[in-house]
Amino acid sequence: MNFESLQDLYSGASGALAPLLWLTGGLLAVLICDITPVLIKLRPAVVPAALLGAAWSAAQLIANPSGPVLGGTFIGDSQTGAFTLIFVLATLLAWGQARRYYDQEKSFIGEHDALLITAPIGMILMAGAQDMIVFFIGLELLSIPLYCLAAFRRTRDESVEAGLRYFILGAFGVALFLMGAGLVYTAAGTLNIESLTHARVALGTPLGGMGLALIMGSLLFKAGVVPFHLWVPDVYQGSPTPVTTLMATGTKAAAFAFLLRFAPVLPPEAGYPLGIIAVVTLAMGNLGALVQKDLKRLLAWSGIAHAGLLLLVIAAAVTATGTGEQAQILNAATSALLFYLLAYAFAAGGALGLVAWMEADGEDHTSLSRWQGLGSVRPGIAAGMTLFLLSLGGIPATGGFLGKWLAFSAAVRADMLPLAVLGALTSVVAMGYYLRVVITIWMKPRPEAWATPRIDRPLAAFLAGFCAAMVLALGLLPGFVLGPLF
Amino acid sequence: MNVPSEHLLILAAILFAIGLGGFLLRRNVIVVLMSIELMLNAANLVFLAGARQHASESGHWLPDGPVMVTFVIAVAAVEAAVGLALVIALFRRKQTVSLDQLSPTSD
Amino acid sequence: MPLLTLIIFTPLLGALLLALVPIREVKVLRAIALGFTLVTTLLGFLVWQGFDPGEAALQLTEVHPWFELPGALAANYSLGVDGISILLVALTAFLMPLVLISTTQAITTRVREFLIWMLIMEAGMLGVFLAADLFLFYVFWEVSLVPLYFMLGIWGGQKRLYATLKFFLFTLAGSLVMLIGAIALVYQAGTLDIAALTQWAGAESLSVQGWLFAAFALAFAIKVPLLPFHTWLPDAHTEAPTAGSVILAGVLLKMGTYGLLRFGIAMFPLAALEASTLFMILGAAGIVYGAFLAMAQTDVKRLIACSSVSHLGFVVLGMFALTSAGLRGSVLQMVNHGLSTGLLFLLIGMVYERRHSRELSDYGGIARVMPMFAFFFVFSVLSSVGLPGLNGFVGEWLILLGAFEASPVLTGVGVTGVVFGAVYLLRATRLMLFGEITSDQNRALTDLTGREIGLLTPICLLCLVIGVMPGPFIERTEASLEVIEQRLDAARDQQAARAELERPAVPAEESAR
Amino acid sequence: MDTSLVDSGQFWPWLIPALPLLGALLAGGLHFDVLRRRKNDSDASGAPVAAGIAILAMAGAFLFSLKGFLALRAGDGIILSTAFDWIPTGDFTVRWSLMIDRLSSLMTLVVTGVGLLIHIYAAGYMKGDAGYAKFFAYLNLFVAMMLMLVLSDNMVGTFVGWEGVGLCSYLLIGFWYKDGWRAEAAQKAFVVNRIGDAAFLLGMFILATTFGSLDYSAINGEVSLLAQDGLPWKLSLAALLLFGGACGKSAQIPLFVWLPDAMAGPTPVSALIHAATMVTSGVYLVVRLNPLFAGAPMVLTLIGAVGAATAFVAGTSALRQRDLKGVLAYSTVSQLGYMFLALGVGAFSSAIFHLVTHAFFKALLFLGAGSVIHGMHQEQDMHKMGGLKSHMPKTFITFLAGAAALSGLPLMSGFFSKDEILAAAFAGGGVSLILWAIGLVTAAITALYTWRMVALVFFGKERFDVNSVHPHESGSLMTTPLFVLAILSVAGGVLGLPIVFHAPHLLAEWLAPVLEPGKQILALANDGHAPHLSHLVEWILLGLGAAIALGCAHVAFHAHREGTASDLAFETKNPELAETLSNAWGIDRAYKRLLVQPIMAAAAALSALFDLALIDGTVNGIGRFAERTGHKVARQANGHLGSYGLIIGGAACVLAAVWMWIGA
Repeated sequence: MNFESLQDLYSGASGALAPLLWLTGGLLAVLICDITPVLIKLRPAVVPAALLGAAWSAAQLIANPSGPVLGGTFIGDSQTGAFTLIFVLATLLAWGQARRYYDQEKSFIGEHDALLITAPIGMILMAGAQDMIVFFIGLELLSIPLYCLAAFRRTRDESVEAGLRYFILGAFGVALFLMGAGLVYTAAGTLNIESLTHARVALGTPLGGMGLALIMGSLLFKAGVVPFHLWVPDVYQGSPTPVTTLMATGTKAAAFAFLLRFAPVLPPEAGYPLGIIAVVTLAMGNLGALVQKDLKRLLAWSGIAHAGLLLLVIAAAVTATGTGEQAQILNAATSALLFYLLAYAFAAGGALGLVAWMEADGEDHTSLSRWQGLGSVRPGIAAGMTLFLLSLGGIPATGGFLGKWLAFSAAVRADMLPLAVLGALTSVVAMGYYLRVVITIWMKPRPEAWATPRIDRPLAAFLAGFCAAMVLALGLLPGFVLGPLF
Repeated sequence: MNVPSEHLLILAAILFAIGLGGFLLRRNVIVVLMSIELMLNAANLVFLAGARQHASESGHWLPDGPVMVTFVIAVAAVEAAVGLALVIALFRRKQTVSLDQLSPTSD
Repeated sequence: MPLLTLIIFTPLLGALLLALVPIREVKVLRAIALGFTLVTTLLGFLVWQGFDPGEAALQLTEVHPWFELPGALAANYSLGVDGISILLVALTAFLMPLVLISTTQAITTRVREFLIWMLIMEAGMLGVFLAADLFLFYVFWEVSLVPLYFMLGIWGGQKRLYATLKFFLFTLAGSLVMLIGAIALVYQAGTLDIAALTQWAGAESLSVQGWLFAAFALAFAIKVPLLPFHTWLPDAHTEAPTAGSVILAGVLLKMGTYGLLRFGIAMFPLAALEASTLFMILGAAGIVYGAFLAMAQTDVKRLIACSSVSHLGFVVLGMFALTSAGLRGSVLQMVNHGLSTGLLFLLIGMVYERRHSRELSDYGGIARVMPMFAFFFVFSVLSSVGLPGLNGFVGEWLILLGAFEASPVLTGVGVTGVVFGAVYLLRATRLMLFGEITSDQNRALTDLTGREIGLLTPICLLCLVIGVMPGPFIERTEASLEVIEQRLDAARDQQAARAELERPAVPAEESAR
Repeated sequence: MDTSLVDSGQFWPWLIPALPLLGALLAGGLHFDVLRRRKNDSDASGAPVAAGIAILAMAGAFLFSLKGFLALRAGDGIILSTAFDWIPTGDFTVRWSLMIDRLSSLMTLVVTGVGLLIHIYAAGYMKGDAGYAKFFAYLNLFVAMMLMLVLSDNMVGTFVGWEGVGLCSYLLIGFWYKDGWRAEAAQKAFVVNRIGDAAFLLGMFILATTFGSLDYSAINGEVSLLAQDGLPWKLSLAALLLFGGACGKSAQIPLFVWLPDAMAGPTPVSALIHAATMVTSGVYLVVRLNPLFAGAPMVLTLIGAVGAATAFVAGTSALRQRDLKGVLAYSTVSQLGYMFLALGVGAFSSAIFHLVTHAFFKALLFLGAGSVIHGMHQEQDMHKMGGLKSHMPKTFITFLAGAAALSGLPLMSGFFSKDEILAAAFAGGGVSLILWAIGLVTAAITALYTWRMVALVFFGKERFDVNSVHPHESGSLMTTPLFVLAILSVAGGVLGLPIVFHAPHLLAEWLAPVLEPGKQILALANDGHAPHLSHLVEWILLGLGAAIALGCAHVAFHAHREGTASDLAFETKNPELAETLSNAWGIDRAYKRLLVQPIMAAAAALSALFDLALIDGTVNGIGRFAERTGHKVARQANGHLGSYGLIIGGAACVLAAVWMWIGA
């Protein structure tokens, strides 16, 4: 036991590790409240309180970044802080959506919340990891609760199967990662990312190269990038919608957060191939989404496409490794990723939130055809959905556009023009299906026989309104986000 | 007896390949879980082989590999638990543990 | 007074108000919307008055820091109007209330939504013309797509869903290529200010200008639309509700030609010189092609849509002649086309409301029962075919004169458009208005109402004024266009110098042999 | 020539076109007022007021034209009146500016004078028509545009009138638009004219880019300077293109096909637009730009050839028309051909002379024909007339005067003007001699068809149902103009008596300052001296002309005075020839088959095959392709973990391989 790291732990409580501590505390509190009849009434307040606390301390972290802690295995810089905010947001949205979502599993909501609040702990560890071990722990802390959450509606086939699929493929991905990490370790003799950055020669050996490839494979799997994307539609569709929200917004963010940390380890030559993968992902994700009839599955495929664009940013960062512009482009990539993920979290989270909200009126509301003509009876929800979809499609005046701008500018600045153009053109396909949803909602008549959906969910309404406001704010007045971050 | 590190790596590769083969080819969830365990352990072997090799090359002990192995073992246990729970849930719904019996998803 | 901000935000404010007021009375809603557009018109008039024709740079500018993009790029909320945009701003402000009035009979379902979209649309279009910051421009550029998308999709005709999707995606494809071009441009130049970008780009070499020009020009060419990117237009026009068609023809398409001028020619003069022949060919081909398409149509709305392709071919032909007359003519013709084609769409809309058919064969002889309609229709047709004394002639004449300086042969091709234009429009006129009335439905048609006459008359008067006294209009564009001409001249010198450099190389090579 | 014109600072010249324009607006307003009242079943008698307004406007315009004429006679050189700038092109500015010089003054007198008479006539002719006020609005608008055409001091202004008269022609041909064929004729007239207009535009652009101005004074001045060393080819091209424009408006081969159809309009329209004024604007244009054309001898030769060919073809067609107005229409085309023949041999003043006399007698003939048709209840077939001289004596007498002038009977106005043209052609020598020969033959033909017409209409037996048709003489509103025009037709010749009469050629002297530059340029080409005929030759030519006219008139009159027998005999003997002739040698039909139909078919094919199938098909194909690919892509995510694992494992291997390849 090293005395220094204990001190770190102590001082980190008000610094780098504070968000983690808030969440861990929240986890404990949930568990305690759940089994203590006196405190059970407090349970609903615990998760948001812990999340807000974490958010607050993350904001502190952005303002006053701290250096590496825990013996250099974790870094609580502003990047970690910013990603933490996204994770907290994702969890908060998922938590909010989960209220009154489960009918048969109502009695297990305590377990649900405990699992839910564990996930961001893992995410934060991934985002701040400076060491493969920490990343691995984070990954598992994120994945295992999600396996359970995906299968949370255990009386439903699709939920259980989603959990199982996610679990089996996830475990497989972990195995790939570990094998890769082992090979890298064997080649370079370290698992520390900072040290790996300088071990270019060792990583250039076949052993190191294969190791890197396996690690990248598993990371891309987690991010849902082609050709590791096939689990995404199944799992997103089958999981309970709040869990889908968490996966779409949180898991993806965490995977890319670590990819960003990991990018300098990769050789610059890997940048262009990664870019090609990114564009293929963009294309396939969008094409896959084009033919979907289920909203959640559609959003899943579109999520794959978004992962493609984010990978393009990573590729840009990789290309710049070792060049004179590295710092600039890395900076551009970081800001692009953060902003994009933030905007995506609000838009996708908002859209899935509306789906979850509508599911209260009937579970078949995940099917697109059930939304037909909704604009005429529930214009608010319809307008919200439209706004979220436009943001996902990257139409200006929404956060999605600025995200797109930043992402492509990272690619353009890394001299990946052809890829940027191709990638941009895939957005046409994307708008094709987003607009199809809009058409269904606004431009097709609502069958007379259909009753007006019940929408008595103040929390869902609040969250949707919040997301919509933020999507617009990010699009129109992005200064409040861009300013503190960069 | 001094086993060369390469041998350990080759052994790990064989184990990993067996695990991979089982994962890809077998349809029984239990067997698939076992295959994954095998792959994890192959990875563990690589970590330890790496640690040993570096210790002998540089003369001092690098804790990263063994520490990682410790975590992997712990995590593998958790995964097994969660995995089996999911298998039970599946079995309750479908009276089968065959992956082929999962419902097709694409339309 | 921040005039330009007011003119953009007045309609937006109106839209917001309409979205929020708990009033359900359609008449009141319409009145609110009309009120806001009228205020906008008034503001437009103030802009027109406050505009100094002698000043070439942006005027009435407003600059406020907006936010900073990573890479130390300051995106500003900055607006300004110059000779390139003043006419289009005025046109937009002028047309909108009239278009709104035209919808009182046509749009009866989901009126509130419709009005909101109309107002957002107005703000978007004005924003496109007034933005002095590239980021802001792009935002408005794409935002203005959305309202039309809804107007088409909700209040459109039979094939509206197909048409609206096609319109949106086709345009978007071009815009996205422009987006990448814009990103590359701003990060190289290190600014988002359009004037500064223009300065920067003008000094760059042809290879740099070339592909940036291509990226921008593609987006605008689709919007114009230039041959062969035109197929979204007939569908969109045909399916759109009247108001949508009018706005589409009147203003939205001009965003393309406006962009070509401001971002194509003004920003990349070297590249524009290189591309001028190509664009003139496309323009001339578009004139003939659009005319031929129009001749083959049986749906009158589609016919006029095809005629737009032809007319905008004129604009491009004149613009890329890169001569003073051509530039003046093309800027003026943007307005002219907006007015005359807008008129035609309004009229078709009016008769459609009565008869519910767009097929030419369903009409015939209605001049007898609708003499007022016939008068306005013939007037609009004449304005559209460029009868001297009306607006279309001045623009077309300047365009052809300017184009003639650059390429007599292509002008010869373009001039055939004058003939073909008469062919298809007069054919439509004859089939609709003249001959015996054969069906009872047509016999029962009622002539234009006072409201309709009232909304057509201002446009017709403006057509006449521009036709007889285009001075005040051209005058306002001159200073800005002269700057562009100077830049083009400088680029021509550069081109000549380069040719000079290359020339001695050839004999030297030969002597070496 | 003084090219630096100074604005007179006077505004009244603008009143000449403005008064009819105002009249048009007022009459148009009245028309809508009448329509409104009629709908409300209230008093709709406002219409005659419109005629009054229109006639007053015409009278005013005529008076101001006279004022201009008198001012010029009093010694003013040129009266220039600029209103305001019109189009600033960046290089030069086109202004709204009028110029009264000797040529335009003469033209305004003809236009307003003949126009006034026709207005008066029309007030009677159109009585009872539903569109009475509208008719006068159009008619006044036409006159305004025609005046703009002749008065403008620059080509763009002329073009305003040029297209403006085309528009009015369109509106008036299609005046009774209820009949589809009339509307079609109107459309045809407009479109064919537009073909010429397109050429006009291009010619104008050449001049504008060459001289940097479109003012006539500037162009003519510069051309005169340039002509010393021969004009550059592009100016010849400009002349050719402008002649193309003239062909459209003045109905010359190849663009004459619209004029016979234009007879669909009310007869006063035919008289005013399609005989006296609009169709002569091509001649006016050439004369206006006489230095340019004089400097382009090739073009001039072409003009002469086209004129001669047109004169001949149209003349022969007129021979076989049964429609009274058809005869006059083809006759007009033929006579216009004469004018172009004159231009072609450089006899600019002769062309104008014939223009003026033709305006008189052809207007007269049309109005007379209108009177006949009016009296015959809209019957136009000459085979169904006959013996009308007793029913309509006034019309008959005046018509006779017109016919005499048209056929060139001695001492009639047409005699002198036609003879002058033929003499000029003869004097030109060389190629011109061929033109002269054709002209002479055409003169014979003219006499033939004219007197065939007179005989068929007014002589012989009545070939209509006397019980149902009661021909009657028209009212004095209509006959008075006939008499005025008849006097002019008979006596118009005094304007230009031949040299051998030893009387001053008034017209030539009047126009001399305008025509001088062209004359000089022509003289330059002929080594400094103009072609000249001896008095003896002139006398012989005059005699020849007189003899041919009289002889042919006699033959034709006697062949047809007994009825339709000789017509029918010809038709049965030469059915194909008769058919060809009556259809203007089948040119119109050939256009339809070779141009119109192919273009329409091409348009349809382009729209269906190229645009919809290829271009749009590509666009939609991309969409469909995306959707098909989408299905394929989406189908991979089928839920089979085995295949997922395989893909993931395989991809990882590929990734590793690529990676190592990069590393290497």
